[in-house]
Amino acid sequence: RHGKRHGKKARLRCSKKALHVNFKELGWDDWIIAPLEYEAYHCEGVCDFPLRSHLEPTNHAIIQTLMNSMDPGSTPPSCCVPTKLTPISILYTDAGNNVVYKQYEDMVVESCGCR
Amino acid sequence: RHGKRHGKKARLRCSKKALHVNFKELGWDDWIIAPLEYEAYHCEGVCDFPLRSHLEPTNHAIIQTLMNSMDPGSTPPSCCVPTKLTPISILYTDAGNNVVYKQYEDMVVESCGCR
Amino acid sequence: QNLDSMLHGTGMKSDPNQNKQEDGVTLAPEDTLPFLKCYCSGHCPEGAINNTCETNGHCFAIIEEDENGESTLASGCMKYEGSDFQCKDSRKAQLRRTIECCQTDFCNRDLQPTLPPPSPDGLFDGGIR
Repeated sequence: RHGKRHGKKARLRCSKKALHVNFKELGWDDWIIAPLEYEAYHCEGVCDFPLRSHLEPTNHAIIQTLMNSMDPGSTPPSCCVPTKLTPISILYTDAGNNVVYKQYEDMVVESCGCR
Repeated sequence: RHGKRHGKKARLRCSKKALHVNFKELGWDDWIIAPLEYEAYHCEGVCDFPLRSHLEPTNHAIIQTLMNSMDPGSTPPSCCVPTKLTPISILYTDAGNNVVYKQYEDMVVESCGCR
Repeated sequence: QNLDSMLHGTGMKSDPNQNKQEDGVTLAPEDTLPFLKCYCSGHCPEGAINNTCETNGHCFAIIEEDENGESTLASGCMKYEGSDFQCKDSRKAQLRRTIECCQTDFCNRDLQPTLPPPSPDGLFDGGIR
């Protein structure tokens, strides 16, 4: 049967992980009204051969991964980074003390990949 | 005077570095006719605060970098990866022994950034 | 035989994998939507159901040996773009491994790649099929 042993690497491979952002802890509650926290997620894990299709590797990432597996010392592996991001909207007071509601692009990780 | 000490970090910051790919060394000269080698470059170096504009950081990368500087143990830094790539064309023999000239997208790093 | 006669049509052989849509537009394979179902183990995409993934490229199975000499069998989906390189792999990889690719639904479920023999100088001559 398949997959005699998936090996510990399965847990370490590039994937989306939690990253809870608290604007109050960042000390931004003096200008951000809402939300004061949100889930941003982040990408973490190894990008090893072969790069699966859901990691949307570029040709360069595939070549770099192959070069890394030939000589890890000379070439770093490709890196696990966000490949799709979505915005959130934030209510804040601007420098002129106006209340502004603005959409900030690329604030939440939708999916991760190897680049 | 500014920048009394540029500090060793300047050398380690996210930037484009050489990556010479030799298809013969990869063992691909049995199917690739030309070119047998090319310069692919790769991206390497730290993504630290503040992320400079030429590194084209997303809002998420900026937030992640701030979270990392608050607690490096809980959040990894953003990663130095290719942000612009260009293609190369390769002449090769396919499985049916036909000679094919095909453009492979995203093979050469044009610029690097933090994501 | 000069180069021109070897290269078909417009000086280059059109890619055999190209897909023609109903409206006659030919889609480059890297742009087609996932159509192939594969068995995945070891690292399935988030939300994968019944160890199944989908791709516009190939299914694969790979056996690889880690630094401690333990071998792992895994399988999954590989994107069309770059599959030339990943399915051919490199015989000079430091760790022993063999990858096999195929292109029909769940064709990788019963693939059983075998590790290449270790080469005398410790750098093995990897096998690709």
